[in-house]
Amino acid sequence: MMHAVVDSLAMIGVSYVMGFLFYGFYRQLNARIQRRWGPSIWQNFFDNMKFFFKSETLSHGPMFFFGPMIIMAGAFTTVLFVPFLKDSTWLQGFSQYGNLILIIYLLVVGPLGNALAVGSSGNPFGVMGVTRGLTRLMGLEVPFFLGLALVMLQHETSSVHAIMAAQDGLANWGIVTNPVAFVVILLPFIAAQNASPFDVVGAPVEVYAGPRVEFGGRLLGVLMTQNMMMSIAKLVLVVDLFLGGASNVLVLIAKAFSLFLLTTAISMVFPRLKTEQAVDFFWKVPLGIGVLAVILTVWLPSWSA
Amino acid sequence: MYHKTQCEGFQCEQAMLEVPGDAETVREGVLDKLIAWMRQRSLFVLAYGTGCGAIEMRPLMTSRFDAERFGIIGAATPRQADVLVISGYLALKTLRRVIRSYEQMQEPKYVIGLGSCTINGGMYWDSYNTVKQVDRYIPIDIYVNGCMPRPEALIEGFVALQQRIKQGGKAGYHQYRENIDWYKANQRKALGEEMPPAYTYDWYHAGGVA
Amino acid sequence: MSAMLRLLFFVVSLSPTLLLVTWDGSLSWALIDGIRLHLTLTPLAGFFLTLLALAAPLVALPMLRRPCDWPSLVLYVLLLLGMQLLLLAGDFVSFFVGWEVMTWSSYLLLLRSSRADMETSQSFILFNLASAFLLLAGILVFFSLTGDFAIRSLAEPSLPQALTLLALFGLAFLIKVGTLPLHIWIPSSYDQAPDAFSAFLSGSVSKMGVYGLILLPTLFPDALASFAGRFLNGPAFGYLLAWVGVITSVVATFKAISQEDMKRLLAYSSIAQVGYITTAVGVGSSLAIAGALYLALVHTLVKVLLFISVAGIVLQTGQRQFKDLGRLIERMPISFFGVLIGIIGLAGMPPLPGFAAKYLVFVSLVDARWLLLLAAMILASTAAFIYCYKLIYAPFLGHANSPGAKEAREAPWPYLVPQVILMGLLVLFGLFPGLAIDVLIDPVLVGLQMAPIGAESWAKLTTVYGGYDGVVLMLVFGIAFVLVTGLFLLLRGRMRRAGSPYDLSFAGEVPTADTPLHYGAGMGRELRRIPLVGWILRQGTRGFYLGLAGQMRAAAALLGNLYVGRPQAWILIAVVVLAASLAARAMMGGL
Amino acid sequence: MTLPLTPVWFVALPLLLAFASPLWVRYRLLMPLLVGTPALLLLLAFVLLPEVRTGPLLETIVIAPPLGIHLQLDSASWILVALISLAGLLATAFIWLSDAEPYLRDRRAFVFLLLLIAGCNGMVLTGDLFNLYVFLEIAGVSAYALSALRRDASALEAGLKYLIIGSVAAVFFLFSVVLIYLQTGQLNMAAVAARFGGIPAPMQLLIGLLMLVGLGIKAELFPFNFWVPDVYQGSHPVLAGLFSGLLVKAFLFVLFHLVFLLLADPQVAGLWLMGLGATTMLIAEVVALRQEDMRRMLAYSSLGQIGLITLALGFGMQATTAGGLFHMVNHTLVKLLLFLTAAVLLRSFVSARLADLAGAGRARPLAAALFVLGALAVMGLPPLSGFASKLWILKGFAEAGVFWPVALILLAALIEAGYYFRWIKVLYDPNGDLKAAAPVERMAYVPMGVAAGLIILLGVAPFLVDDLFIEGAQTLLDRGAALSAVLGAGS
Repeated sequence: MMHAVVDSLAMIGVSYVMGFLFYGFYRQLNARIQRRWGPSIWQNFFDNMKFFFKSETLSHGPMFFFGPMIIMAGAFTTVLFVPFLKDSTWLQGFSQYGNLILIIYLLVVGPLGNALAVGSSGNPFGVMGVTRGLTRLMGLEVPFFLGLALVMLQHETSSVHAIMAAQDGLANWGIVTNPVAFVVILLPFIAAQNASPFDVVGAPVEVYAGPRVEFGGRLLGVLMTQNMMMSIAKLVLVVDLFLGGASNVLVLIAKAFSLFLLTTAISMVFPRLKTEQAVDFFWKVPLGIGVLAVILTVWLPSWSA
Repeated sequence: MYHKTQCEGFQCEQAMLEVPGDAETVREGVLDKLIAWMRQRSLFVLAYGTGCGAIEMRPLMTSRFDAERFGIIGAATPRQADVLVISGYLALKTLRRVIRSYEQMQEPKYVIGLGSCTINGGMYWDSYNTVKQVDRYIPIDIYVNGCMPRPEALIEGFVALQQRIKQGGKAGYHQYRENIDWYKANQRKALGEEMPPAYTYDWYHAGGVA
Repeated sequence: MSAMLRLLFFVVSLSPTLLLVTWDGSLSWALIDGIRLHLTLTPLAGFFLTLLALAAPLVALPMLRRPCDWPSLVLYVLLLLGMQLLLLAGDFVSFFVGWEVMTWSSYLLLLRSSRADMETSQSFILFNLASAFLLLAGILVFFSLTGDFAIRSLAEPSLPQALTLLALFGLAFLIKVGTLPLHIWIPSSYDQAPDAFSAFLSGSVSKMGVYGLILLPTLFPDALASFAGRFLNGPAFGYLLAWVGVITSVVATFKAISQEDMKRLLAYSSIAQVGYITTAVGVGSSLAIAGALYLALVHTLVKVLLFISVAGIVLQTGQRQFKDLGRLIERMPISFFGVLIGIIGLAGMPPLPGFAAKYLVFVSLVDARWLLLLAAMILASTAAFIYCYKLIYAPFLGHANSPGAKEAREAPWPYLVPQVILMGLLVLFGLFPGLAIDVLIDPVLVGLQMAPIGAESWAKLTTVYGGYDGVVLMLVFGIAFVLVTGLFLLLRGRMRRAGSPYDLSFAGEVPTADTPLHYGAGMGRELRRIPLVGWILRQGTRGFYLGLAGQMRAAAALLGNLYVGRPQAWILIAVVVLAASLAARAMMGGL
Repeated sequence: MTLPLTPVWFVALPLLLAFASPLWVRYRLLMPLLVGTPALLLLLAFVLLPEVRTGPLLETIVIAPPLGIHLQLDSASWILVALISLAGLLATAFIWLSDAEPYLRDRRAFVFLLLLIAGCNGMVLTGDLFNLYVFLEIAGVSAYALSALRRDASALEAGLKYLIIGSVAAVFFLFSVVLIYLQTGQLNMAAVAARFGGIPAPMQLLIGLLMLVGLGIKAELFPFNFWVPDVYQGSHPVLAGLFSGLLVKAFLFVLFHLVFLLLADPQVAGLWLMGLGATTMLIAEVVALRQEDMRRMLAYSSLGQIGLITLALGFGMQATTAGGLFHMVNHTLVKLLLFLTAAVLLRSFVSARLADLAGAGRARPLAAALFVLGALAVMGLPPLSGFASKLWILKGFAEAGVFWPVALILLAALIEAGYYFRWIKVLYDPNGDLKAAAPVERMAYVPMGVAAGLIILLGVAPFLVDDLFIEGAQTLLDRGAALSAVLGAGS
């Protein structure tokens, strides 16, 4: 019991710290690419704390207040159901009670809860943003889930633990044994992180910050926090599935960071897509690769056998 | 660097309304200092292009002057913003929007008046349609004068604002809250029929506890 | 008198429950010429009887509200009796009798609505009767093979026989569940049926088609696999069915998103959900059948809940279009929670049992290695989030858009009680995903001679592909929620309630009641710009069926010209026919 | 003194009562006797039932050999006789109880109705071809007169048309009887049947075709049934119900009685008749889709059902034949119910057109409900009697492994649903705002209720009567037994 509590707090702490540091790094890197100095690596932490200590917060009613609470609880739950380490009793959370499909769905629970809050604020721009988000989700989930299904099929389980355990040694990493699946999920993964070029959902100049338009003060702080934690959960999940997991925190950070670097490098150089362009893209390119992958790795072997 | 130390001209009218800053001692614990430090490190600016000064905001935010290294970045909606930059002259039409945006920002919030127009109407001093003294309508924390001031001056203004935040004490939004009747009377005089509906500000009287 | 009749009606609506509790052994009733109706209760039928027992009294409650429509009540009782007969059927004749009684009584119930128009009612009854007659044809073919009407597996049908049977039965059941080209009767009839009865149509009546679909493979256990072979790790024939189901779900989901009427949206969503069930039946493995049954359970609970909530909204506001509603959350909070729980179940979100059902189906698809189907199904179930959001946003959130919505009050208790019960059931099954497996589904699987799923505890859903623990999930989420809220409230600072619903961040403007702020009607419209979705939304089968009806009428006109009103023509024809027959005979050399 | 209970009464009683009608007018007994006669006949039929089930009752009244009146009451004709009496009872009861139009309640109507019943009974019972012709004419003439009773343009037109086509049919039939007599020298059916095989094949064909055309016109088979809608529409709905429920059934029975009796191998003729039946059924159902007048619609529906019965009887298997006979009974009940409903609606709303009946279900809920019941039964939806008989027929086809009739019957039922449910929808149209023009006697619903009750009873518990139909079918199909019964007794 005590172990579970401490472990959970540790996971939440780790994901939060990793979250703001990674995002701080992202802003730094972005600045350097644009030939400026950029903010300090702690900037996200400052922003977040500033919002948490705003002295005034506007609410549009109970549902508006509970939305961010739901999304935050969803982020905690997601983090706690993703195993951070393998072969360790620490940073496991409640992951043995869950599985890959559950995690994929948990990733969506919070945002949908928040969508209710956005709706109850009555701001049409917020709802417009939510619709765009859901549309993008519809686009990205298909190839994303197809890639994960390829992994599930490869290991014949939906348990993240089992998939991690099967990848001992560099040669058995998912990215080596099942590279197509990694390619299939990579771009949808970037979209799932709400990163450029798929970040039209909250685009400030297009939909007036989208879903967050009415959130300010401490509620916005909550939203920022959960965003950082959720990103880390997704990163760790992909690390678990394709990069063989990690046996200690340092390795975890290293692997997650390298993956983050890869996605950042991609998202830095592409301009923003419109929602329908993004969806169409997902259904053509990553899904096309996915279909090819299914034909190559599932159909052909069964026919030749 | 110009700091407002004593009132001149019309500003004296406001100074008479002000309670001396140290009459009410603000509780300053370690946490408050820490919070104040975080606040000044992270200023979200409502990029509201009211006048020609808005053109100076772009170089400020982009690579040449890179305001982000001070933690200053743009915010899309007033709900998320900490600083409202009134970038130049205000017409009566825009004044209403500025007031509305200012009231929608969540405390602590600050206003920077950019350019001479915000101080005394600047080159529009005799226009029938331009607001001459912006701080009759909303409280201005920092003026950056010039026509137009260069981004360096603007950065200086921001840094000055950061320093004031770090020091703590009363800011413009306290003043607005305390003298709301005076501000509203001025606004009503200027806007007349166009005054925003009462629900947008009557919570200032009610103490604003939800 | 009236009160007694109401009570009697309610007791009759409990009859599936009573039947479930008291039924033992079997019953038989002679019909004609040696045809006997045998009534027994198989585990599979027992499962669907449980669903009926859940839905029947809950739908009966709102129907009892004064002033109640007595013919509707009588028809509802008939419908219930028909469905019970259908489920108890041990032979095809009683199955058919139950099926038909269900069909016509539900049609007559549909007519009780003041909104039912000719096209809807005709399409409803014609499609359902076509289904019934196909079923009857199948039954007769089956009879000619076995020599009696008992429902049992066929020993060794030849390929054409099996194909004929499969086509007849399959079409009959697919019309009933409403898979793709055969779905046209569903949306308008669910929309136009009396509001409470729509819940029953979607929640229970459509399940009878599912019952048939699951029953169908048991008729020829080996034949299916043997003649079509296997595709990857599942039956090849099922692959076809599964695609039919998935395409149905995808198309119906997009159609649902584009609807502007609450009940039509729910109708399309119903088609989509049943499409998932069809897919699962197509996979046919033990996991998949468990998933199909689970989906059927969840769909019954959710659709009854949602339709009753919507019926309450329509009752209180008089509006059913998304554009006319809004901000009912403050006026109808219990209905809001009803719809909220309903859409969480509908979307298959984790804490509620919808997820458990979808999990089983997904895993069974992975197990069968049918990944493309899985991808298409994911498309449908994520696109479903959009209409789920539309369903809760447009009536309950945003801004009230009509006088009815501005002045509505909470729905009366006959609408609320079923909602509360159903919410409770959904949460219960969500907490204990193994409960439904252990109590409801495993007996059916054993009855179908399949491997049971098994549940180590009621809180856990376990499959060979891993599982999850509903109680832990709910606890973690709940504790996190309480913790987050508590911590948040501990932070310093004021919470301020917006002074008005129009106190919005609106580009410095102050919106008024005239400003078009409600996004309910247009939501999802922009999806048309996605090429695939736009293409799907432009297609429709209505034109085809209208054309068919038009051709039929043209043929009727043409043939009607034969029936002229001139006696000389009649005599002429008689003589000519006589002469022609004789001449023909003479030409053939007979004379 | 006890009156001998013999089949003669089925013909004699209505004839006697009809001719003594002035007496009844004087004593105001017209209506009670009109209803009482079929009731008595029905009672008589049930009294005779146990005897009939042991063997056929034969009754010969010799006039001058070979002329004579042969009456034969066997299990098959018993069904028809009982049906005719029942249908007569229901229709006349409706006329009495509903306080129907005066022209249906006066002496002429009384005479013609009883003559119609006598003629039909005679046709069904007779074992003699010439008597058959006579009864056919009696029934026919009374039917023409009945349809023209109303004395307005449409009724007179209907009567005239009926008269013309009916006479032509009678001529065709008479030709065939004459030819048979010339060829065999016999008019007794059994005797003719024994020698029919000896007639040269072309002559057989000619006789068969003449008979087919003659009886086909009367029995409303496809290329000969164009007169039906006009006559049914022009006549009072009760009379149309009687024609459809009673007269046509008698003709149809005669047709098949002759086919099964005369032909040693009814296969060929059976196939022809099945073809005719199927065509009749499909064409009538399709045409009915566009009918805007309830009486016309019911007429086409009636044709469709006749086609179905022909299809079933023509197959000549025991199960289909029994089912066909059962369907005759059901169809009579149902059509009578529907036509009586039409009568009620016509009376209430003056018009029987689709457009004028929108929303009639609220003004006349009971009538509309009975219409729905009848419509469901006629489409063969369980648990009503139409289902039991249709299932029986279909089962017979399935047992024999012949599936094209099954497909056609189901297709026809679907088309039938297309128009019946259109009518039902219109009757319950929520937007129609109808006010009843004339009141309807409550008692008028009694005969309709009885018919509806029978429909439900026969649908839920058809096993009560299925023995009768099996025996009837056996009698109808067993040519050898029929011949030996008559000839053996006669020789």
